[in-house]
Amino acid sequence: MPVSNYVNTGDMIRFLPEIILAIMGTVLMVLDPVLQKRSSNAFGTISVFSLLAALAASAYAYQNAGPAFGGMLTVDGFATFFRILVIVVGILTILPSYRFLARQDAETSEYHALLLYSIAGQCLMAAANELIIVFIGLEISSIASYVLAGYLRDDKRANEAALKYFLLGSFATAFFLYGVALIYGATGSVNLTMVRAAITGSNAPSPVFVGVAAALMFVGLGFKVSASPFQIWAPDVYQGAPTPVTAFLSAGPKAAAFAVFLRIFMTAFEPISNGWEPLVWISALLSMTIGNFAALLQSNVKRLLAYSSIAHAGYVLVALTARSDVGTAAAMFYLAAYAFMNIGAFAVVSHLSGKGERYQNVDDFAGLGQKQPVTAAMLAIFLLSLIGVPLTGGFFGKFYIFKAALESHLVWLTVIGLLNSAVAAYYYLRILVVMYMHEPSEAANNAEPLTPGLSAALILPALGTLLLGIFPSWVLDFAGKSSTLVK
Amino acid sequence: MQLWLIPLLPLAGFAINGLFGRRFSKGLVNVFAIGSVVLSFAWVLKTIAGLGDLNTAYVEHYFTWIQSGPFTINWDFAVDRLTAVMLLVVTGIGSLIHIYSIGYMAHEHGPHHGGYYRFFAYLNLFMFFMLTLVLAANFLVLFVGWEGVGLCSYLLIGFYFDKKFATDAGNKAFIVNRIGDFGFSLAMFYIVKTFASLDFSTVFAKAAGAPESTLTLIGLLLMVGAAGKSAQIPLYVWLPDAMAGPTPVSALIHAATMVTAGVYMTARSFPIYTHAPVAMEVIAVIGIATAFFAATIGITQNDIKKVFAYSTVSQLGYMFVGVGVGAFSAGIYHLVTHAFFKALLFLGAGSVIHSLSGEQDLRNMGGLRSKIPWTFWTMVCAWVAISGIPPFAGFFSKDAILLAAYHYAPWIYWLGTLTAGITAFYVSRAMFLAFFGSYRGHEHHIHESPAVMMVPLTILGLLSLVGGYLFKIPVFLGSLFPALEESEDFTLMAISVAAGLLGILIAYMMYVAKPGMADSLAASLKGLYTLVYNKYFVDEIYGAAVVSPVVNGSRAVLWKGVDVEVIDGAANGIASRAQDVGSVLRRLQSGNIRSYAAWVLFGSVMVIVALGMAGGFR
Amino acid sequence: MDIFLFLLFAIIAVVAAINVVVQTHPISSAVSLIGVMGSLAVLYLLLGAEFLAAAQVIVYAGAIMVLFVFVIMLLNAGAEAKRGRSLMVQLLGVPLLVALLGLLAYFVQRLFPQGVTVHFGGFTGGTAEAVGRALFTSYVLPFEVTSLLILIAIIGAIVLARKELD
Amino acid sequence: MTEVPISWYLTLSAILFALGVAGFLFRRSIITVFMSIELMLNAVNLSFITFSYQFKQVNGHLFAFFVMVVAAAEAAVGLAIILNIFKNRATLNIDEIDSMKN
Amino acid sequence: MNLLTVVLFLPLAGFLIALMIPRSSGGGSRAWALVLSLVTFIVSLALPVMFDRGFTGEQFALDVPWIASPDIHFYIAMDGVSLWLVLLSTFLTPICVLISWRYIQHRAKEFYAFLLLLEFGLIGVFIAQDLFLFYVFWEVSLVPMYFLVGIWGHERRIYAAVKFFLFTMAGSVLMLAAIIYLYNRAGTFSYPAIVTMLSSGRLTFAGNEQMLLFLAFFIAFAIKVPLFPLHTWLPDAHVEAPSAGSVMLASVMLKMGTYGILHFCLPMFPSASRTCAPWIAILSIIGIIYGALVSMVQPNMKKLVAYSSVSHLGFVVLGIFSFTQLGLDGAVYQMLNHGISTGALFALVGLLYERKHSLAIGDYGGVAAAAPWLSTAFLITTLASIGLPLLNNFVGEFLVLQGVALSNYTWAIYAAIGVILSACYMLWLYQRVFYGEASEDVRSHVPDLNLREWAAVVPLIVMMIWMGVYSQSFLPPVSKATARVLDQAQINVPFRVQIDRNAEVARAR
Repeated sequence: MPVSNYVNTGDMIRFLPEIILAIMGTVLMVLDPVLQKRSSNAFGTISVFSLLAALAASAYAYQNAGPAFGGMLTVDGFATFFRILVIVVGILTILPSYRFLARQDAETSEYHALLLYSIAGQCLMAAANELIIVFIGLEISSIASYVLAGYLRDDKRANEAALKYFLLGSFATAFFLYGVALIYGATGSVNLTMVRAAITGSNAPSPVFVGVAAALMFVGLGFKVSASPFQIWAPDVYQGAPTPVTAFLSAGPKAAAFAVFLRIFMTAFEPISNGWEPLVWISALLSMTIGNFAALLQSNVKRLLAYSSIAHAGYVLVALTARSDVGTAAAMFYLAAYAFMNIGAFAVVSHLSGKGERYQNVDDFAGLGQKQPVTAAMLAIFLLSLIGVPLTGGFFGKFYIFKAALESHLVWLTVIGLLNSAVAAYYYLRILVVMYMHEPSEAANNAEPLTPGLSAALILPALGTLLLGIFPSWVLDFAGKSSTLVK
Repeated sequence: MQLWLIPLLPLAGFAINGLFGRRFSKGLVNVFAIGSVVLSFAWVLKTIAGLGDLNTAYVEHYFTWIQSGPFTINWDFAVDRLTAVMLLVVTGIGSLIHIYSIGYMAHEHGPHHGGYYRFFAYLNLFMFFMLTLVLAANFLVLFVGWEGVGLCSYLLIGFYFDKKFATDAGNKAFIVNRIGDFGFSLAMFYIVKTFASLDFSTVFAKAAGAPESTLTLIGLLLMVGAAGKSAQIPLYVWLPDAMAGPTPVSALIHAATMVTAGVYMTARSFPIYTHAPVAMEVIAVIGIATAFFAATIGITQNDIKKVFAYSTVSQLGYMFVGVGVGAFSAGIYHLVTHAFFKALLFLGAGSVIHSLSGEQDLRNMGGLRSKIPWTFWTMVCAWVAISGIPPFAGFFSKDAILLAAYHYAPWIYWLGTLTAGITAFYVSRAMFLAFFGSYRGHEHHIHESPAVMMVPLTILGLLSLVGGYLFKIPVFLGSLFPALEESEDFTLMAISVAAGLLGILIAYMMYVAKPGMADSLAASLKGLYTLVYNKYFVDEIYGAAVVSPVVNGSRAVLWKGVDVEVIDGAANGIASRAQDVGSVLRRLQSGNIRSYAAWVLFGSVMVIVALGMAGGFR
Repeated sequence: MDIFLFLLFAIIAVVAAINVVVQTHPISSAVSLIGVMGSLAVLYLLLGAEFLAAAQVIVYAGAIMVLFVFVIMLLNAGAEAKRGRSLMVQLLGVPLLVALLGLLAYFVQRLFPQGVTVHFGGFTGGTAEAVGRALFTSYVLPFEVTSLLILIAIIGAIVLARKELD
Repeated sequence: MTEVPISWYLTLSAILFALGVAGFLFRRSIITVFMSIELMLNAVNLSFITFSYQFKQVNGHLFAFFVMVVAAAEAAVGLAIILNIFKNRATLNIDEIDSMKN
Repeated sequence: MNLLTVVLFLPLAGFLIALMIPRSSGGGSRAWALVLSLVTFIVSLALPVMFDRGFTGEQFALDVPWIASPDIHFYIAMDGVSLWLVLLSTFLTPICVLISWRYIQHRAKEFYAFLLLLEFGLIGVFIAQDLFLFYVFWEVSLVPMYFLVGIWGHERRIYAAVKFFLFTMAGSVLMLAAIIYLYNRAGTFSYPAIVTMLSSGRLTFAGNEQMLLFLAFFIAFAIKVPLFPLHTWLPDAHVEAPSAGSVMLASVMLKMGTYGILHFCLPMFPSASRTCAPWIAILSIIGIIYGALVSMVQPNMKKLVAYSSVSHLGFVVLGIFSFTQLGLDGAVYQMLNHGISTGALFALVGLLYERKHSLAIGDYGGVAAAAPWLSTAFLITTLASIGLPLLNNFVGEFLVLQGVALSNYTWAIYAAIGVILSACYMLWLYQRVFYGEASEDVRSHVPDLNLREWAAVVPLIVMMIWMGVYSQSFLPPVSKATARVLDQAQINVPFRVQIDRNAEVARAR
């Protein structure tokens, strides 16, 4: 039953997750005057249910997979994978936020509304098959993120983070947009499928021109995924933003940006992949190396994890360098694993940091193993996963990535990447060391007991991490099936 | 014939005393310790009696010890005539010395309670290993005994383990022996490489067919092992220090049995040596050099046990000369007679020390002849035996060796004869200083040792007197070893006897007739005397040339240098370089938004250039 | 005529844009930027984008820039201070800019298909009607979604700028 | 009636884009920096519309339209952030917003 | 239910249950660890009983698909080598519990839990037949050891733990790369399948390729062994680890490296192994002599024993690279011997430390007078460690050196120097600690063994004697397995190599 010539029911079903999230975000704002004074936790709970509904909608949309809105959206396995991923990221962000927002005396309604909007934007990115939709999704996600980063408006660090994120983000987006313009000029279309057709077609534009357009898009997307040489904003922003927001930034927008990255470069620009492969190779190498080495000397945990997230972006880029379906699947899997372990780690940081986020130093984790064994054990799982110890998702993620890389004969990149992961072990171990092998610090002594929300926020990602490590097939099979993108 | 019982009895004694001896009375300890050895002796007698003429070896197989692929080491024992001789010596003298020890150790408590049982346990363990060594039917089982006796030697030298010099001596003994064993092991490896077996029967049967160079190499390597165990140059240094152990130990292990294992082993390996003349020559030269060299040191020593220790080294040199010149049976002959008289000398010395409550310095003795006559007279038996006076034990064996040496190379004979004179001289010196003249020690109740010590002394005295005549070892072993074509030569015999007598005479002149003469002679030859008195400074040279460079080098160069500085330094260097890189990378993160934008711009330009070029832009 | 108009407004735009960059007082920059937008609106017209030219003036120059000016006034922002510096920009800023401009200009000049020229009236599909039709038919999705963007902007502004009430 | 080569428009767009970048790099006032971004977006819009002319399509106009909307949203949020910064630090000098570094 | 699976998962189950035991009940987790490790040991005793000694090849195999794509299986099985290594692990774990009984009071729950987890990891390493699974266990065993050293160690424990982790990690990532590469070439992670493919020529490696793969595996193993000059993590880790940690580290963990070389490097990359053999042999020999010399001058007992491990493990590696049956058998036997005797040394040093709270040799002297049985146990262990016949090490050292002599006599000469030096450092240590006059301090602080300690020490000594006297209980299955390795190392030679004639001759005999 067509709504009009241009919109039919199928389109709406495939767009359902975004619709739900947008509507529920608005509902939160409407409920604000009613609930804000009485029960500030209600917003979080509503959000979680909204996200669960969106999750169901994503699955439902997948049942009716196919293009929507005249090919602007493509709901396929790939899109569904990332939709589910960002929605789960959202849930895992909200769980530790209850206590965090309460501790900082912050309003909850706008926070959750913005979060839902941002996730809606990311879902849109995941499904987008046209560059203008990508751009709009990116901006929805980003602008909401800018606000979230500066959400604690009296916090100087948060302000600064928001400003840096906003200015540099817009700056990079302008580059992306310029790239979109050029590709439009080169091919007459911004639809990825058609762009690809135009590039490979008989009347192909100059490959140099396409290359420059791809380069400008690479700038914008590289910035969003904090890949080197565009990683430079990440540490400051991650450090300054409220910790749950940092967790969200490091997982959600990053995953969505990678989804776009993969989709654009593995479909539209796949024909010129020989051209961009060396670039991604170098970018992967630089990201891993810069991230890991710069993290060696960090004492601020959030900053440390920021650098580590740069390094992890590098690992995903290794998978992209492989330029194969296996590589795409590996990248997808890794992003999922990374989301779990990283959000989990940030949840512990958020839990421990206390009012005003005073305790953010590595030394503040001292003795946590004695004071809060469960918290510490969970963090240990996340850290071991970040290191890449087997039976954790992080290990399998790395494993699949390097497997894909070796299949594509990227021997040296693999070796460098693996050596990098050995270097990385050093700074993660530092946290493990102070946590288990030092006497309790002031922060550990003052740590609040775990609330149910927080427990869930720790245990769910830990379970996810272990599950991905022990039974990776569940996710990997889906990723593998979805990695063949429509070309 | 249950050969396994022979070593196993002492092992049982060791196990019982070792595990439970602390709770036992001395009597009970004695029962197990002495009982096991004496039983073993009895079993040896019964075995030998039951084995007939023993012209071919009698072998018993027990179990496969080591097996790897086709290569097998069996735990086999074998008895032939050589073994029989050794068995008798070891168990016989061993029994005597065990009995003697009851008296000698009677007042022993050791550094902690239970020194007594510990002593006997070790002694029994020694018997076990020595018998294993002797009974072994292949090199590896022999090596078991070989190392095992070394261990017991180590334990017994360091018996007074609260005394540092004793434990030092123990370590020295073990380590020097290890150097010898190094040679022995390498010999075994080469034997396996060549013959694919370690069984005596196989190896010796194939030996004749092997190239001479191979056999020479094997022979020389075995010689290194023998030199370690039997205290030959250059590995003799441990034996004099080994006197730190209780005297019965010196008698049993460091005179009569263990130190002769090298001689036994070389004699046992004669099929290899007979085809390796170069190796034999080396043995002979080393033997005679050791004999002479140690004898000269013996002249100047003041510790009664040290004198006999150097004497032992010297006499072992003789045995090696015997083996080296091809007179294997003569070597074994001297081994046997030496066991009699040297054990006696040590036990006698022990009796002297015992009666003087621990005094060992000859300068503090004198005139003991009348105070402990029984000891004196038994020691006289040994004295005449070692001096080569006919018809006592030492005469026959020494003469046999010298005779063979003369046929081999006259210079060895002459040096050997000179050494015989020196030997007679230093033993006489010790005897004169201890028993003649007047007592120079502190006031002391000097008492004769108990009967339990005297009986073994007496038996050994008798054996020293008549043992050489009674046991014609060369005849007994004639069928085993290749024969030497040689004839009795009375001139040579007379010369060597004369040398011995001359030695005694000079000693009498210097220490009894004109007591000041020795000192004045020493004063006039001060340089030489100091050199010899200090044993040619060999220990010091080893210390300066080997031990301290190795120890200090290991500490300063290897550990603090290579390990800490170089390797760890490299690892830490990598780590700190990584941190340096990290700190540089951090500095890029200036916090300034415009700088960041410049970075993004920089990256953009690079990316545009890169992808432009990839697209074909020049 | 076309080339004259193009060159006139192109030069105005560039000069104004340079002025945006060189002026130290934000209000001067803002006024210059309005100048850029105005000249761009003319160029849009030349390119046949009627609706966009109007939107450019109304939305951009009229609404967005007013917002800027309003904030500048609100914060009483004066000429910028000379404190602080960025070594990176001092060292690499100009070379990088030249490189970027050089590259972009080179590529669009040399590599873009030659021969297509612009004359006023060459394309008249940019009317309000055409745009509106497209917006509600094939581009209905992005159009609807942008509403979300506006919503976020409103909420964001509220969150960040509102005074603490309690 | 002389026609204008389309690449001239594109070059103008590139120049304006570069000038926007220059403004971002060389201006210290946060507001001016933000305006530079607007300049960059305008430059891109010019490209879109030029290309739209080339293809005789209306699509490019729509893209430019969406860019405007986005620019508006960004402006609202960005100015709010700037207000907040000014409230907390009493400065609009971009070089002084560098408390987090290394 | 497969017996091997039971043995593998008992410790894991124990670990999980140990996590449930309330923290306040330190004694509870202790007792639980003892009971469980004993049960595991007793169950594992059935392995050699049921092990078919006449059958060459893997036994007790269990092959369950784990992950579909890539094709990863939970595939475990054991051959004659892993049989004893598993038994070594199960044997030593209860002993480790016993020697930690009194010493570990602080955070006992975690300690015993980690100990059981460690046992799980170690057993897994030795029986994994799937390369991926092998890597999983390899890393899993790393984590508990890291915590054992880092939490319950001595003053510089953190440095040591991190160093340990990073050294091992640095090596193992290369191995991971090689494993993945192998999978891409072979299409399977199954070790037996890969070896079969290599034997049948269905899979071949070019020379360079094989060399790089070999090195990637070998470096990982060499760090674990540790081979000179990659050994410096070991002294630090040993000195700082608690006794139980030292015991498990020295006795079992180091064997992961040598087992890996034997099990993976030789059959899969025979040409590269042979090409590298001279260099590796030289490094082993340097390690033997160097380790002994450095050991000699250590003022710290544990450090001394640690460096002696470097020396001993040099023998093992040398034996493996002799490519002779004797050398391989000896190497495997030496792994077990080192496990028993060095484990005992660390246990005994731990007992001394528990008494006097010092590891400095200079603080002791005259212990033999104060604690005669402790001294006796130490003496026997010392003698075993220096290779006295009738004790375990002798058999191993003899076979190794003999095997090496067969393939290259010069190597044997240099390696045999290590035997001399081992006597030097061990006896000197023994003299300085146990001999001499006992000070009042020693007399009052160093009591003799108590019943629990007896229970820990006696089994070790019994094993030393048993293994030294009757090696036939242990060697035949080992020989079977090593013969197969050798065969594979002969067959799997895709490009010609010069095979040492002597080794051939000796094998022919």
